Amino acid sequence: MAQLSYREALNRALDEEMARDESVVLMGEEVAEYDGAYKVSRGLLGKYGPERVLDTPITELGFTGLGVGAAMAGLRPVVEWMTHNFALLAIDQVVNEAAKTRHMSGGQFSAPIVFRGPNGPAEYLSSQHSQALASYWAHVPGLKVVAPAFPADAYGLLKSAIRDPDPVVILEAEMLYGFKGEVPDEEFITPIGKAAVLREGGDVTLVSFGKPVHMLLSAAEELAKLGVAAEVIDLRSVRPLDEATLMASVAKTKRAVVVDESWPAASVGSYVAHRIATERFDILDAPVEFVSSEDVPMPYNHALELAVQPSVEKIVRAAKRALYLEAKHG
Amino acid sequence: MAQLSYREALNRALDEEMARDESVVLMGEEVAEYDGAYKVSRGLLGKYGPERVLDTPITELGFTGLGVGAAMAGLRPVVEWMTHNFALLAIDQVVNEAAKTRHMSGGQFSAPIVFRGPNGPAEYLSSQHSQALASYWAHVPGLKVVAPAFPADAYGLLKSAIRDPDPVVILEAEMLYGFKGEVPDEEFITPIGKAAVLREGGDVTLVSFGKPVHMLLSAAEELAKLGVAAEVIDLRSVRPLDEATLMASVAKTKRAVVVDESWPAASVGSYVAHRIATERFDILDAPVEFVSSEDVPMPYNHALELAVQPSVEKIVRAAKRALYLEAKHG
Amino acid sequence: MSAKDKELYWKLREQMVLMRVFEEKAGQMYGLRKIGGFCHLYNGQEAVAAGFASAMDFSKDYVLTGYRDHGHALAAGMQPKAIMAELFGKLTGCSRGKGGSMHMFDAERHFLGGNGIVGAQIPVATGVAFAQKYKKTGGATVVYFGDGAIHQGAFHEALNLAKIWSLPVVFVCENNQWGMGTSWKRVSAVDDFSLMASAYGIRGELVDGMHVLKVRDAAERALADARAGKPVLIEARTYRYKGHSMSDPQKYRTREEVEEYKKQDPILILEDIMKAEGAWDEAKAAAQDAEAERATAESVEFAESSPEPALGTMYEDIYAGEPVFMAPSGSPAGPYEPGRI
Amino acid sequence: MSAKDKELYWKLREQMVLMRVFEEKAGQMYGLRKIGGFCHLYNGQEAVAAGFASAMDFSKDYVLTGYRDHGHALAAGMQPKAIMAELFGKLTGCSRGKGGSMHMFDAERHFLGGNGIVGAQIPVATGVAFAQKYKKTGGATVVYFGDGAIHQGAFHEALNLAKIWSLPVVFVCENNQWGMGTSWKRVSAVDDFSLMASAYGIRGELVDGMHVLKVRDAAERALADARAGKPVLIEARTYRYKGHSMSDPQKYRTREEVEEYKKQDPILILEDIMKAEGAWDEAKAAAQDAEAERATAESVEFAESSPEPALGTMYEDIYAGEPVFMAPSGSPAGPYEPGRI
Ligand SMILES: Cc1ncc(C[n+]2csc(CCOP(=O)(O)OP(=O)(O)O)c2C)c(N)n1
Ligand SMILES: Cc1ncc(C[n+]2csc(CCOP(=O)(O)OP(=O)(O)O)c2C)c(N)n1
Ligand SMILES: [Mg+2]
Ligand SMILES: [Mg+2]
Repeated sequence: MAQLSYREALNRALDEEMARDESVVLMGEEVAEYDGAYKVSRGLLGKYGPERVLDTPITELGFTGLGVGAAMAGLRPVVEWMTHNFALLAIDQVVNEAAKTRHMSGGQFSAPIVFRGPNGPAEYLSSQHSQALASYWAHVPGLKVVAPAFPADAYGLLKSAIRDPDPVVILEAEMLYGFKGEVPDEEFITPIGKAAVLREGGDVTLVSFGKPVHMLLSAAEELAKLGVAAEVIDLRSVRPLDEATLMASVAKTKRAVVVDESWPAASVGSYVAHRIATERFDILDAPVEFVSSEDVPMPYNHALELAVQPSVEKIVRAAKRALYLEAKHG
Repeated sequence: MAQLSYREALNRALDEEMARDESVVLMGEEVAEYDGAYKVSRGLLGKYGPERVLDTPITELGFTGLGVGAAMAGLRPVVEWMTHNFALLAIDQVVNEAAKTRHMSGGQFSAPIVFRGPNGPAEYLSSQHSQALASYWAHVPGLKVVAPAFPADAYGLLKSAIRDPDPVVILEAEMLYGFKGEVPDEEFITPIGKAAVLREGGDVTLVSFGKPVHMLLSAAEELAKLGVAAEVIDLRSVRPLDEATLMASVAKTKRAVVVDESWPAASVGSYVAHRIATERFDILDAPVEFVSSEDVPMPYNHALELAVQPSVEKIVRAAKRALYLEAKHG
Repeated sequence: MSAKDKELYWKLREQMVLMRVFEEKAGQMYGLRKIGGFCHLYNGQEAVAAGFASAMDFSKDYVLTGYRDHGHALAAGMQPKAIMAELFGKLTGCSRGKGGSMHMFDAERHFLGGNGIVGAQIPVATGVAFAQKYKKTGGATVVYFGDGAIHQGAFHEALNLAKIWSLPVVFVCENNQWGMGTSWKRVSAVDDFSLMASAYGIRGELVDGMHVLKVRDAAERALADARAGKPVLIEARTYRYKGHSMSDPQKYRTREEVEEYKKQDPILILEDIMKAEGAWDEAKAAAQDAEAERATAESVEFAESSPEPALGTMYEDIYAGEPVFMAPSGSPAGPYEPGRI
Repeated sequence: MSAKDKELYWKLREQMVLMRVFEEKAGQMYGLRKIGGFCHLYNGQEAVAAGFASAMDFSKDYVLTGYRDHGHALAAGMQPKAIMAELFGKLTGCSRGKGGSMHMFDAERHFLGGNGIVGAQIPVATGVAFAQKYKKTGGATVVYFGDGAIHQGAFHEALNLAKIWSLPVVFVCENNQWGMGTSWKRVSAVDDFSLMASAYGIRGELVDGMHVLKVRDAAERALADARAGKPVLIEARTYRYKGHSMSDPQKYRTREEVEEYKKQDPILILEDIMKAEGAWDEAKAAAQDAEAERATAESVEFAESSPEPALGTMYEDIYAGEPVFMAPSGSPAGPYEPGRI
């Protein structure tokens, strides 16, 4: 089993899928000659040529829409957004075209396309470049939305996404591109819509998706030192949501901490917290704790930007509140 | 006290504010010579002239951004989006510019601008024209977001919004433009961030914003026939949220039904339901019920589009579930 | 004149008459509340759709347009029945009652909609052309949009992309001189849109959109260029007779202005040419008119007698395979089951 | 030559030298990790900012640009201290440590940023010009953007708006020939952006962006036009010496290409002119250089010794008056209080 970085895992998935299926093309800003702003597409131009790996002008709306049309006409485009922040310029083409093509045409057309790129804060980038926009995609029927936290899932979910007959949005994390993990050598796909239980425990369920999943694991370690057995769930897919796995866990632990690095209101995290509170009302021993980023635009100053985001410390404290080991806002 | 339609109330607010403050300008598609696609700006061109009431080309991104710049340079622009659906093309200028101007400039600049237009489903418009997009604005710090359900609030909130030093998004409802209600003759403003208790009752709290508020009132009538006293809360403002009023009500009723005409995931409604479940965990007698639109793009067929949305019947059934008068999915 | 030309004339007339008759009927049905919402009629602009369609090869070419799509759908060869049933919101409609007036689609006829977002179809069409080039189909894509839509950023981004990637696409601005209640002159920096082509290094051409033969000529030239990897921008100067949609009182223009344009009606212009060139046949014309009336009446009957979609169909045509909806729902169509994914 | 011309030359040189020295220092500080994130240096392009600024009247004119904004901020007369402190993320920075490299602002100097979204400043600037016209200030707005940004829809929409409403705005495309690692030629349909002006019925002009006097002349003409309600599009052909940002290995171009352009360095070109015209003074030049070094060193000292913002400042500069945040928070800065609105 190879140790691959998240970046390499995505690259391997792209490479394999492009080799497997001629209809897969990759387009976006800097994906070809520059190997991608974050080097996810390294080497693909050389391998598949400029017809299949295309540098676009800076026209998020235009090339996203172009991808949708190409998908309707039979290709399997992978559109890279340099970051999800810039995809706000393209959101109309995702929400009003890609997500609705099948519906508006009464099932005659579809848009099997993948939109991907880094989402969420990196470092020292201030407010326009540090937004976690999962909720904008999770809100919308017609889309599927995944957020891998590990190289193996990055690989398996990207392959699934490319083969999926519907539009799929992938939330990657810049801070994870260099993160290494085991990826089986043999080919596999990770099904969209299945959560992963990363650690079992009976005392409290910690749940998140994407980058903060790593904080959950550290928090679980911290909690173990206190004698608390945390179950850690990586949603992997935020649309659809694997409620079966989630609810089974909370049925056991009776306590949950939901973590989402986005702003709190109208977020995926608050939705998940709501769902748990509703479905597990009868057995919850404490309110579902929700740790989000602060409700503020991201500051540039590094100490501030770290304080704005979820942290292992905040998660541990939330878990302790759920276990009544700490006062409400202690 | 005059009976004004919601449309007339908005028009009166615009008229008064333009008369009061020379820096208020109105721009958008068809707002001038056509009197507005929904006639909200009727007569204003004649009264204030083409320098202050401007028909824009169909360039949502462009004229929204232009409004932001004009606000930064000292004007008080009111930007009308013909509908919020089309504002998806402009969302970058709202989220990345208007909402962050004060922050990114360390408080030196601000964008006192109002973005307004109809939001949510009207009738027979299919999926691109029938979206309730409150969550896209409610998610974002730096914005304020209001959703009047009555002519008096439409008037009072629009006046507040125009005078507000920060960017405000107004969610109007096409189906309410003709709705008539009392609006005091003397000038007043409705503060942003204050909910209204429309009906008092001790058995269950019904809460929503915008158009579905009217369904809450009908549902409360239905429930009264069953001997159930429902308290009806009109949030009016979804950002900020008047948690004080909301939590006080649920402290009393111990039961809540949240209604939101948007899709369920990552919605304002699910956030409100989550907040109630968290803050009133100790005293809730039943899970917070959440009635949203179906998680589907809106179909054109009228029977289908009605079935997709919240209804009085669905709200009554949800309230009955909260009161254990009906089985879980009866 | 050749028999082939004659045949072409009659074919063009047949299409334009069908569009005209169909739209009149759609307007009536709207009045009877059989059709709801926004309904944008194509009357006056028929020469554009007919002229282009006659130059296209629908076995490999594609067409996309905006919400004013009935005429283009008919020109692509779609069945009046499927269009009218869609307008009625019936299950037998081309989009199963999901789309309505603004969202006609037909996979077989290579008709990719029908789009309600002004200008959104322009990048999408450019992507269709991308796929055509990629797959070396030899086909081209024709995309229509209005004088209002041309100001959208989507136009600018798409034309640049089409040029740098040499895509087989023809951009057709149907300048009917009004974007809702706004005269194109009030919101446009230039008074000839075909001049904008120079900003993208492509060929631009202004064509009389009321003259179907001129449109056809321009379409043939443009399609030939497009197939050779040279995108083209056409402005077809035309006029819309009806209100923007059915709910438009049209206070922004005079009756005289409309009447003036009706004197240059595209069907009349073609008939005059046919008469001048000796291709006219009164009986044949009457038969064509009757056939258009018949097909349209049949479409109404079909729509009328077609079934309403069951409520459960609201969950269909969203995802392929097993649906994957987010809770809660609890609709009349059946409650959401947690874990149903 | 006149004393006034001489003074101008020295003023232009002073500004360009300060930009150059400041950027070199910013690059060093980045290397020392005093500055983080994206840091886009302006080296090579100084003539554009200096030439335009010299023609502007900052008592009434405004300027907006993208993320490559240090040079423009200095040209607008912003204090090196405030800029460097912002780069260090300090409370004394012009944006209180909230904005960093991409978001310099100065209300007094009419410098409206600093924008991280490629092209977004173009409509915003058009709105500033709208306010200027509305308030009859007599001022104009200059907005800079790159060869990459020109393809954004925002450009297209804004230029049309500026023309139809006769706004006092000068659109300056700083064509430094690279958009990150992409040569402008690969993604542009035209090879002279000033030609795009014709799509908006406005005047376009291509100017040598390495020649500060030519830039100044073009700026004076453009500003005069703009003040008369005629927006103008300028392409300033220039070159960036450094990587796109500090993290760019620049594999997409050769060292020779960069060296070639450095031979036409804007500061050298101006100095040659000064020498040819007898306006040169070695000692004065040395004094200018020394002053630039001193001001830059001072800015570093200032930034270094300035306080970090307290964590609680994260809640400041978001709303006027009482903050209105959404729960939950529970941050180190103090927990969220439900009802705190
Ligand atoms: C993005 C967007 N903005 C606004 C609208 C509302 N709208 C529908 S049609 C229309 C006018 C379009 O005019 P034009 O492009 O000339 O097309 P025509 O109706 O004349 O065929 C407008 C503003 C919309 N549907 N989409
Ligand atoms: C909307 C958007 N898309 C992409 C980016 C990422 N990005 C930052 S700078 C840049 C290149 C811009 O090139 P150009 O406009 O030529 O300006 P230059 O950097 O040369 O000054 C890109 C793609 C962004 N910041 N915003
Ligand atoms: Mg038109
Ligand atoms: Mg550049």
